Amino acid sequence: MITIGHRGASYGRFSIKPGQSRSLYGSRARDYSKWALIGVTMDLAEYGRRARAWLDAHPPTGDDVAAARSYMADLYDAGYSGITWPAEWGGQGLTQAEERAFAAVARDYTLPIYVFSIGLGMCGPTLVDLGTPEQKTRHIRRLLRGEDIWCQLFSEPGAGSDVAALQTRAAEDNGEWVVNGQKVWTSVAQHADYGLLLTRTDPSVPKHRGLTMLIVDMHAPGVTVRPLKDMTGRAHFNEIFFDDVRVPADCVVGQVGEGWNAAVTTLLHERLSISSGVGMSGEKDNPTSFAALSKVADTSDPVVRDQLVELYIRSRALALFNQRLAQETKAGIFPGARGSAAKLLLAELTTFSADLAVDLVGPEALVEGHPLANALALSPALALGGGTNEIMRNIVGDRVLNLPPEPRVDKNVPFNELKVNS
Amino acid sequence: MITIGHRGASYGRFSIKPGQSRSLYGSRARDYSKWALIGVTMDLAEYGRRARAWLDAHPPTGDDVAAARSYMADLYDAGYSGITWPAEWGGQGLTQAEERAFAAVARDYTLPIYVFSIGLGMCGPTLVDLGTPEQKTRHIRRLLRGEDIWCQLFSEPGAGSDVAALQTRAAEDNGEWVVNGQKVWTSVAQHADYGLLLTRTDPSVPKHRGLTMLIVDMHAPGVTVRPLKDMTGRAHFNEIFFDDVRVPADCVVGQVGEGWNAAVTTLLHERLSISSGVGMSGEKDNPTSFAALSKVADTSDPVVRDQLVELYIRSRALALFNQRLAQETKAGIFPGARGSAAKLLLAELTTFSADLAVDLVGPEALVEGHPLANALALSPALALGGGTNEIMRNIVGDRVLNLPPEPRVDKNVPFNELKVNS
Amino acid sequence: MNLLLSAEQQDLRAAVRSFLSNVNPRDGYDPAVYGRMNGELGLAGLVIPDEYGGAGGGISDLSVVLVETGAALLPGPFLATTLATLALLECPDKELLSGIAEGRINAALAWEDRPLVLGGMEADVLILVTGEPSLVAVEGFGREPVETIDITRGMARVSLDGATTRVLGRPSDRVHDLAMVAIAAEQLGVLRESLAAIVSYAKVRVAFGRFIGSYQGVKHKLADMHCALEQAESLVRHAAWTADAAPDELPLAAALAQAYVGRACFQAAKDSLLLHGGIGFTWEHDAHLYFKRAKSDEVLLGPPRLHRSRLAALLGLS
Amino acid sequence: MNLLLSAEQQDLRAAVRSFLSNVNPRDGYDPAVYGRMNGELGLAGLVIPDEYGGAGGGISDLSVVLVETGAALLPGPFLATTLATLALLECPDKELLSGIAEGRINAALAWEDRPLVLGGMEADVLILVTGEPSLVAVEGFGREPVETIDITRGMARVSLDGATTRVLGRPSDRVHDLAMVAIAAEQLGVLRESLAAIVSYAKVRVAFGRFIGSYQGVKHKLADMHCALEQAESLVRHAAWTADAAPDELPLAAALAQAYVGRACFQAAKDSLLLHGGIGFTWEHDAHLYFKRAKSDEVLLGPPRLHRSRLAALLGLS
Repeated sequence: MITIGHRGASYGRFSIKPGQSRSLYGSRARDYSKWALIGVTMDLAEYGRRARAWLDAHPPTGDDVAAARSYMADLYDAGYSGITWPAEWGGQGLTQAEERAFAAVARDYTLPIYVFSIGLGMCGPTLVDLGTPEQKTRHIRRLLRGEDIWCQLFSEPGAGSDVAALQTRAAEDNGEWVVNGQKVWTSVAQHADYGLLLTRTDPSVPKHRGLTMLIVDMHAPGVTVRPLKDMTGRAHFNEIFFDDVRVPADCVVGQVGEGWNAAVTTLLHERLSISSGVGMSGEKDNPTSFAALSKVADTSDPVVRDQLVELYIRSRALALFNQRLAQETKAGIFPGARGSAAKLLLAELTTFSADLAVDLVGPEALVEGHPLANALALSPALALGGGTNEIMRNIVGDRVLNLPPEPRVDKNVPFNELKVNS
Repeated sequence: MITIGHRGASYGRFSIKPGQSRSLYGSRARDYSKWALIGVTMDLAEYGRRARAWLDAHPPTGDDVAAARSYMADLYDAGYSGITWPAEWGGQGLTQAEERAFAAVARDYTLPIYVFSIGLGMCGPTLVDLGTPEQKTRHIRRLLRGEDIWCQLFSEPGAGSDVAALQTRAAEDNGEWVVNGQKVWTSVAQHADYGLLLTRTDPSVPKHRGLTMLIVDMHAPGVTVRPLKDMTGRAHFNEIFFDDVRVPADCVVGQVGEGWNAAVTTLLHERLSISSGVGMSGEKDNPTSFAALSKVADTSDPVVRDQLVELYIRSRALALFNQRLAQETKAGIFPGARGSAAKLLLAELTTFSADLAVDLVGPEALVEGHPLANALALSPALALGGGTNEIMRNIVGDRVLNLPPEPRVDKNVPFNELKVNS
Repeated sequence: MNLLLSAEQQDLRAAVRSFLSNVNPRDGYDPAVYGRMNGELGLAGLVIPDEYGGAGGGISDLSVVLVETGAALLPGPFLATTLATLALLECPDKELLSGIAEGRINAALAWEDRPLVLGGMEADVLILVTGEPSLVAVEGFGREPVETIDITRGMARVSLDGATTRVLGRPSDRVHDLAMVAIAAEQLGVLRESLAAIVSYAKVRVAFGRFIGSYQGVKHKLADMHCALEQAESLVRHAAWTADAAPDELPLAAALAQAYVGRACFQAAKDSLLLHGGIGFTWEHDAHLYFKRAKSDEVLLGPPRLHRSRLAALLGLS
Repeated sequence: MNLLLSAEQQDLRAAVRSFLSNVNPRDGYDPAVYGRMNGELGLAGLVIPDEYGGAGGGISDLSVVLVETGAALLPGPFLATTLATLALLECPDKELLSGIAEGRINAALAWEDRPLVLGGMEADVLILVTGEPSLVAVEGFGREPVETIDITRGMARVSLDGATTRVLGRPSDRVHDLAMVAIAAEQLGVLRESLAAIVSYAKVRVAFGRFIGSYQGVKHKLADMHCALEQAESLVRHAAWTADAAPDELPLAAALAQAYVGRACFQAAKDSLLLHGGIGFTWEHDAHLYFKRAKSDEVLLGPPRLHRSRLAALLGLS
């Protein structure tokens, strides 16, 4: 896990709280069944020492995108980007062991590689899983070297929780796809070179069956990126408008009409990428943490102490749950949908602690510039992004507890006969 | 409102907490549109004074059923039973004003009339609404005089929240109905002379359409009443078994096949009867009340004080809500489904306060015989009876907030093709 | 006890609601709007006695208005001037009260130990509660604007250096109690509108082919919010009634209202925002304005635990 | 830190679970069952060192067992003897420990100022924590049975008049900490089974033509219960691990586990009962047994606020 150097970091389809960490290499780091355990034996302690030496010797030179690209290229050239990714496409082809050794060291540093997080965590892994050899050759190495920045284009104003209700159309024309529509909640789109775009290519079949995933060149004519101001007063995300954007036929990821399966792959990587970071680190910069609030609250009041204890209990309960998931993962037990429980708990802890923090500090906490003012305004983000709390509860109920499904009214109805948002 | 003299009082389809009060005359007391405001003018203060004098002069003579019958007869003969019920069938035909004047006085007494509460609160009002003239003549006066005890027979083991899924069959045979099946959660059935019984007379139509309500003689051959031991270790309710019980044709309430409408009428009276009593009185005997717990808890601990304050806040918030509903009702504003909000809040307050009470008092509270041990074991009752908390939330959502309905899978399917509990 | 609105109060509510229907919370303080509000509707003078040019209304009347200004997130110093007015009623000052009633004077209520003052930038005069306790009218005070998360109305950091002060009298605790009732009334409005907004949205927003309000995950939360609203409304009516008709009961009723309604209001605003999904997180949507007003109001007189410990004291727990 | 079960612990769990699958919580204390449990499975001696005839297991092993005995609502004095054993480990007594390991002796842990003793009727010996602090073995004490809402196991009101006492040593706080961990492990089992019961029921019970588990009103509550279970399980594993491997961290971990798991367990048992509907309120159904065990366990060492204030102290808040 590496803490990304970006205040109020956001990624994926939505934002996360500051101090949140995530795996630099997305879910690859935990995918034992595919690339790992190749049998490389080496001195891990030595590997970690060398990584530390390298990181010490290469402090970030700036926090703009150009500096990030340059840093990422150096990181790649030093062998620390894509550690477990297949060597065939530009990864290092090493094992979990090295990945973990590097992560353990890197936790002490703040790497300026935020803009690459969507590519590394979601888009890259999806291409590795589903891309054509040409697509992998074209993109993976450049992605790992920071030459290309990627974003993910799924959510729409009318399709949030219900991603498959999306309305962005891609129509065939002369062997190309012509895309029209709007996406939203897109992180790093303003810097992105490529996007993984989910489109509707057949509205006459039920909604999950008429989708196709495309690789879109974000510099193509007709692509407009507009920052989306959120309730913090800042723009952590973008809206993207597609106006007759032409996409070559060889940019389809997976099969035409199989976009939903491709999206599920991407979202699985997103969720792993989130849950792997949940509660694991970054607490030291969090103004709503128990440690931070214990310093500023009036602990002479026993009721305040009790409130702080509640925060401590919830924080530790979640942190230990995450550690257990991490230990299970290391031991080869895949967390699956249980990661959604961790994400739900973190979302609730985040709103709870921001609320409590303001109560403890009082009106001064709400003055612009106070860390808690920002923390409060950002606190709903995790409960909305990457699946709302309600969606998480559905996932836990359906996939962990195997409860009977909700009756679905939208399963077998052609999309163009379905009730959707306008 | 009159507090009924029965510890751990229970009624209707389910139980309520001790100290709960209810209207002696069910929802009639609030039904302005029909019988009230007939224009009788009299000195209400004098009416109240006379009632007090009568109540002072007639202390209960025992707490068995015979004494209750005798007391009820006296109450009726004195003119204090069925105050607003139509004179035509044996009521007093007076107005809300007298009813309220009597209720205000009667609140200071504990009347031993618990066994009549289902008849007075639910069965009687249903008969007045839907019964034939013969049925009213036969039953209403006897009911008001305490000559007959009534119970209500709707719920079944496989049909709780979903009453209309009931499976008790009534089949026509030689101009009579032959009833087979089982009912449950029936208060006072062990003393009852009559029951309002909901049966399925046509399983080939959707479930709400094949029901019929019958008046059943509880002394008829084939009726077996068995006490149902609940989690308090006592039997507040009964199970009733019907084994080829024959019911004459003139005992149908309303129309054959229209039993659901009749049941809705009854349940409406039940709900009004409950919500009218909610939080209004009886707190003095409640061991989980703020007043009671303030005396026994260690209030030197500020955290305990804060917990007691939470209890106080919730109790007062609900009590004031109930008072507002009562004032609105007096002013002619019918509470409707908002009463379900009050019932839900009381159910939650009841479980909350019993839980808190035990925490405040400690292990001694759980010793058999301690008032809190009983209060804790009884605390779930209100969240289950008269509609679970989930049903209450549906009602508030659907009927107060007018939210869109859940899709119904059971609306148009013939009952005998429907998924039901076995 | 009376927990119902009179016919006059219902008319008042309708008039205020209609007036406020054109107010946008993002427009900031608009003296022209306040001019009409205090002129046509006479809201600034609502609780000011006739002799000072007011309407001589009660706290129950005022709370009807504050519920509506809260629901509309009326920007500007209305609440601030109202709180100052309520303090002035304790130590009446003809000049100030008539000025407020006429809409000429904006005022703000301040406590000696709290430098952040709601409405401090717009205030012509500060009504200061000192530790003595004294109520002091302060003019010519220093101030600088303080931006908070609540963009609909500002605060100021004030300094009394070089200010002109005039002692108005010795106020009772009623100043604080009435402030609690007034803020609870505003919070009730914020709660009501937060619920109304998400109820409306739940009836039109579709997910998975159904209106989201048909899902129990949403419906049951909204039902709980409705329960909170019913209780909050009852508590505010009760507290206002005690202020008018049973002053001995006011301290308990005011602390009770503030303790319950403040929490319930923020919870409702938060849940409303969350149930809106992503759109609720955008700047353009109003959900965050309610969320931020709710939190600002909740801590305005101090955090909830203070109201709760006051309740404990009033209830004789110790 | 290790939060996972070893292969041996998984085998132990399977063995205990299998053994307990035939135990009915309503059957009361059955010495024959205990004989087999302590014989075949050696549970009474699990954490007793080899030298006293035990298996020399750790608290992590014990907690695996207690989760299962909790889930099965094992009747009788198993927890009581376990708590006494944990205390004896602090001031070892060969005779008592070997007797317990062999299954010959039932013991119960008592505190000087608490006359209600879990397992007091079945206990051959009381292990008493006095204020000195001393750990004292007490025999020949007076006792009378106390029925509580938890019918699956009894308490006694004990009196020390005329009892034989023998001071075993000076115990540390670890006695209390280990008791907290042991009870938290049992609570975890009660929580797990409460959830499992309602999950099963929600898959077969029909209302309005659908399985009730398909309603979000039910599903989301069960999801929240699952979240609580995951956290509770992590906290219990962690506390047990500290007892075995990081004793300095035990006090905090134990108070943390008890504070969280006790609450979560009762909430789960209550929600499980409520979501069963009417059937959950009947005597015949087991839901109330879990509900009552959960509440009994929660206050056994004192109400939750005590664990929380202990946490506050351990965290240096003041």
